[in-house]
Amino acid sequence: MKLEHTALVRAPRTRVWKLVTDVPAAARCVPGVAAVTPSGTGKYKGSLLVQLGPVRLVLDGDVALTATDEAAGKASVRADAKDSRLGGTVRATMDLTLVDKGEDTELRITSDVQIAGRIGEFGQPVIQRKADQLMTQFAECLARTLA
Amino acid sequence: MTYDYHEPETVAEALALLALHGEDAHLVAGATAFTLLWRQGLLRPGHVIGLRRIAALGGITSTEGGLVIGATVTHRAIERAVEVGRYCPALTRTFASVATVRVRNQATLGGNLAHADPAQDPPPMLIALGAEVVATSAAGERTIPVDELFVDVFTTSLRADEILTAVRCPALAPGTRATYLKFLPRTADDYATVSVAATLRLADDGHVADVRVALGACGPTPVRARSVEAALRGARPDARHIADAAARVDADIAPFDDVRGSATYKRDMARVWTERALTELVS
Amino acid sequence: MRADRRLIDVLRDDLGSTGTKEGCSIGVCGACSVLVDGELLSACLLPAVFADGSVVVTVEGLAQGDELSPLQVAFIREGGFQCGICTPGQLIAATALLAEHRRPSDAEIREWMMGNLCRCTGYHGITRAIKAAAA
Amino acid sequence: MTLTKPAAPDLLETPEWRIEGRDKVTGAARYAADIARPGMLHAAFVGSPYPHARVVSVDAEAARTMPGVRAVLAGADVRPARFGRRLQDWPVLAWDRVRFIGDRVAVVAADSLEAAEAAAAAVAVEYDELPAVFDPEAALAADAPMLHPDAAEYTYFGGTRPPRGHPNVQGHVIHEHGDVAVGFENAAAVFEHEFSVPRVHQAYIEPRASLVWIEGETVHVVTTNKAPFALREQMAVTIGVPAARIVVDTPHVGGDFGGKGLSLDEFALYFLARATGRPVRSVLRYADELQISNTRHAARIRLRTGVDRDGRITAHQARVVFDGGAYAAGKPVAGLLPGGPTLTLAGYHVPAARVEAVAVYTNTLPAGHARAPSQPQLTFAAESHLDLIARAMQIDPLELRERNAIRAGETDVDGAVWHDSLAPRVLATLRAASPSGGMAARDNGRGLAFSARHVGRGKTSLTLTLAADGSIEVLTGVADQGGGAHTMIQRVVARELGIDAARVRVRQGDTGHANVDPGVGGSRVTPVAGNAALDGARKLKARIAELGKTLDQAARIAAPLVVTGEGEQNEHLYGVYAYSIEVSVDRETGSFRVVDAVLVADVGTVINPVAVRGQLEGGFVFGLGQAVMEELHIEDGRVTTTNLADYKIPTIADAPPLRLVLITDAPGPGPFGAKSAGELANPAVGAAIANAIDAAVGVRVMSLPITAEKIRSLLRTKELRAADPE
Repeated sequence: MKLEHTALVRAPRTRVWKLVTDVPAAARCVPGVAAVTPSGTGKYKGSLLVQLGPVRLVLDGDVALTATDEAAGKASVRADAKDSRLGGTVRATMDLTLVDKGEDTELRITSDVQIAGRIGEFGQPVIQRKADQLMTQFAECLARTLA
Repeated sequence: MTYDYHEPETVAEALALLALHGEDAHLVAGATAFTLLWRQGLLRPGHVIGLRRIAALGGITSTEGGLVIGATVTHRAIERAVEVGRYCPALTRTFASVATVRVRNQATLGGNLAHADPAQDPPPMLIALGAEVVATSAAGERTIPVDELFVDVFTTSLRADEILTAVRCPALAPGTRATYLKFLPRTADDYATVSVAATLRLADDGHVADVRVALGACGPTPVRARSVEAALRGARPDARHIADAAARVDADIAPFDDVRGSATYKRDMARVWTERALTELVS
Repeated sequence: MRADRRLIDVLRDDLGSTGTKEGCSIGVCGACSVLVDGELLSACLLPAVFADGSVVVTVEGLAQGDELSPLQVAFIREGGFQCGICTPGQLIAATALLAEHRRPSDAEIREWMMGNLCRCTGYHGITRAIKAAAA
Repeated sequence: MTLTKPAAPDLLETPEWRIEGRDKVTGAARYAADIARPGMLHAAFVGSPYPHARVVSVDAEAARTMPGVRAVLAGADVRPARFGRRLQDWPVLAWDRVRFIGDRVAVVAADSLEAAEAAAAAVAVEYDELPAVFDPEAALAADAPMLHPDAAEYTYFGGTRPPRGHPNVQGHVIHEHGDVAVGFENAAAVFEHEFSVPRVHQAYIEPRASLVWIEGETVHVVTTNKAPFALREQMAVTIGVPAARIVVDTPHVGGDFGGKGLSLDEFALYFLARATGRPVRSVLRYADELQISNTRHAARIRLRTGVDRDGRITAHQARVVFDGGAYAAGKPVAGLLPGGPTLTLAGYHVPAARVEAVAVYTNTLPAGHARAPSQPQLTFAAESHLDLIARAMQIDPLELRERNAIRAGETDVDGAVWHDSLAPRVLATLRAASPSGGMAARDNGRGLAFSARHVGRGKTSLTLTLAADGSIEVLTGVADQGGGAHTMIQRVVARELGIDAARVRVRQGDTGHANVDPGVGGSRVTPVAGNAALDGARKLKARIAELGKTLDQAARIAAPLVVTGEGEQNEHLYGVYAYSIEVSVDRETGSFRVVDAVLVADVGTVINPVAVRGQLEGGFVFGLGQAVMEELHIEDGRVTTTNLADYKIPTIADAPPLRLVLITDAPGPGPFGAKSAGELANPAVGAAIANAIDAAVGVRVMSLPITAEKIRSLLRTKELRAADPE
């Protein structure tokens, strides 16, 4: 599923760039993320707790900064996670674009989230909504952190 | 992997178990939704607290024009209760329209509400009736309007230490009419594409004295159509006013795409069925 | 009895009573319909502990010895089944229906039997069978 | 063949008492999932989360040491085992590449299903994702991702695999007859339309189940497969065990509708049984049925037809693109297309035609056979197309069909000359049975659809044994998937011998005991197995006559008297049928209801009246579901309708009234003049409803399913256009 989010951050682009490309720091803006630790150049391990009503998913996986182009203000992040109890997987690719807006920066996030296995059988609209919520909160949190 | 199953006989015992096991506990009444989620492996509590043996949670009582329905009363029992039919025939029809007779024989009112599925039938009707739920904790009871119970998909405003123990339906002012319409374009046994519950009372002069409208399957929670209500309250409910009011439902809802229809179609259908519900109530 | 067993698991796996079938596993298809103290329920949705101490009637319990029930006979005569996988559930549901309405109308049959899916008959034979048994 | 009517009430006119009826109404009938063996293990599979990926590694260590786990196998352990009905292109467990979401990479056998599922979740698989393709047209592009680079290694049964123009082609055929160019030149008008049909599932209520164990040298398979002998041959190649050492036993099959000719689990279960020395059972979760089993092909169908001034077809051209999914394994026919893929105007006289059909690999769940393969897709297109032509030419739709219905001596769309045709008679019967003129209500409309389905072909044999007590046992390899095969055999034998049906028992043997049979499917059972039963009964009669005795006397002195009945039906013949359906449309919502339906069907002599009626009524509601509500939603290769709460099929409350008009006095090639009935009722429902909706409210739905939302959207567009012609 493809999702799009935009947030206006009250900070110059360089500062926003620094935060979004600092994966452990940026990950703190995703609600439910537990310790993110480096596992190689541009690669991290982490876990995410997602609550869908009574259902709690613990997604363990890898996050990698797959592309960065500071001049163009573009970065791509890929996350692959698995709930090993359920055997479900979640894969997300996020393309972030920073656009100068005078003093401020517009943050655009285009993400593609794919959910497979038992988690995926839970109901795609519900999952889509959850993913959408997470991304919204992420964008808002980034904006707040830098404001 | 399994769980310990507890069947307390009083609300106090159930609350004590809930306090003891905290997040590792899950409450069930009819256990329909729980069994599905357990079987899918999506829920793995260590303790399951079954409420069905608690006598205080059963039964339907008529109160001065109103109704109190215990949380563990099944859909089927509500559908068949004479008191419910006397209180509001549309409420009977609402419960009778839930899934199939097998599910209605097992699923309970409390379970239905606590599960917070936005496509379920009873919540919009209960909202339109102005019902409230009783939430009981060690600290005592509090009431939550059904309207305020639902927070998100499968999420309620009940606290972790609370048990939904009953639903109170208030006395309806004389002359109040009610309806529940469920749009099922695919098969007779399906979740609604949209559903509309409404109550309406006309003043002696023919103007709308009171109106409440709520919709199911139109967003992450059942929603109250306050814009529609506002447009109609005090108005003379002719066809044009009803159509205009129904068109305002668009502002109250946030449907999403699913196999039962696109968000665009659901918006259109929310309007059509709101108009139909209101038309039925004034005719 | 393990708490997490569903009634269908106990019937089929523990008791070897395989007449009750599991189809969709989510309470929609009705192949696992059983009567628990006379109430029509889905054995795939019911925790087995809920049936503890109750009388459970499955398709195996419908005939009196070699004597088929009127519904069973009518299902054969009227084409109430083809592949037969949904039949145990159809018969149990129809038995409960006739206990409630001795002579059900078409509308009552449709409303009650809506939860028992059949992919073979197009339901016409099932309706005929129920009406014949009720006559 | 002449059918002489006996003086006594004919057995064929007496409603039958299903041979397996008592078992099915008492719960005694056994289905594959009901069968357990001592020491039996349970299997759970690990499926790919990616639509297309390289399998880098499979780490099963954690899973192997979990409680109750007896074996974990990955692709490398079974390599190069692949399975399939005609083309074995589906790996038992993928070792190098996965091609759809759910494609299996590992399997666990454990003491309980829970233990197996927990271990399957703990298998760690590393994938390297590859570009995926979901659209069949896109898969035919020169630079499309290639799904099967190793196609040359695949086993293809029955000669050489036909050549393919693109590596993503599963099967491709072009049929051409007559001078198409001239036909179009001579046309007064040429019409072109495109239709589409989505993936739908057979949605039998019984999920696939299988149990495999090895006893000495023999591999035993209990399964829901409806073609046990074919499975034995396929399995022999897949697992590398001679067919003679494989015994396939098919108990009652809980619904098939074309889907259960393909097996999925048996092969992996064999490897698990070999690894553990224990019986291993697998029962598919319904969620997996909807995500990984072989469905009906989605299709995009472009039709172009030229007609003269009277609406008579002068030339026809068509291109049909089938989405074959990740594997062609489910298709049993030589061309690796769903059966009858070029019958884009079945039942009509088409003097010149060029029809191209192609099935294409995509990274989605595999497609295979489903009740009347190809026909629901093609009939929806053809009969909508003809209605549109009738509308444009201002010719009554029934009249247009009558003008074009094939007559004896004329050529059909496949270039076949019909020596006899019931098409005009079926249409005339429909005209008589279906009210014309005023509708019951303003937004009601009536639509019709006409088509033809071949009478099944094939060859089988069975044995009849006359016992000393005068009873007869028929041993057959024909499985019971609900159509009533065994009862049909019983009645044919009883009628020919002039004895009470109760004296004839029909026993289904496993592949170790019964004679080879091609399996249930393709409308084959009655004309083929029925002829075998008739032949057996005649041979028995002849033997009794040789003895100069009555049957009972012969039984006492010569029992057991054993004969083999052989049946064959190779004539290319059709049963024709037509619907007239009235719908009532709710303009504001687009929803509609079928208020009347008439089906006229040419079924030949009826052997089982209850069963024939059931096949047609059941086919109608099956067809209705697939026409108006069923659709496997697939997003980026992922099925999102994963249960029967989201993938809806009709309930009893959705079954409309149906009037049946049977034409039974035109004998077919089956016993006593029987034809086939099982696939006559489902294919044309979609077109009849689309035509009825157009007649009712003037909008045309060009794709299945015909949903309320589509109708509403078309009505809205029309209203807007009427309000603002600009």
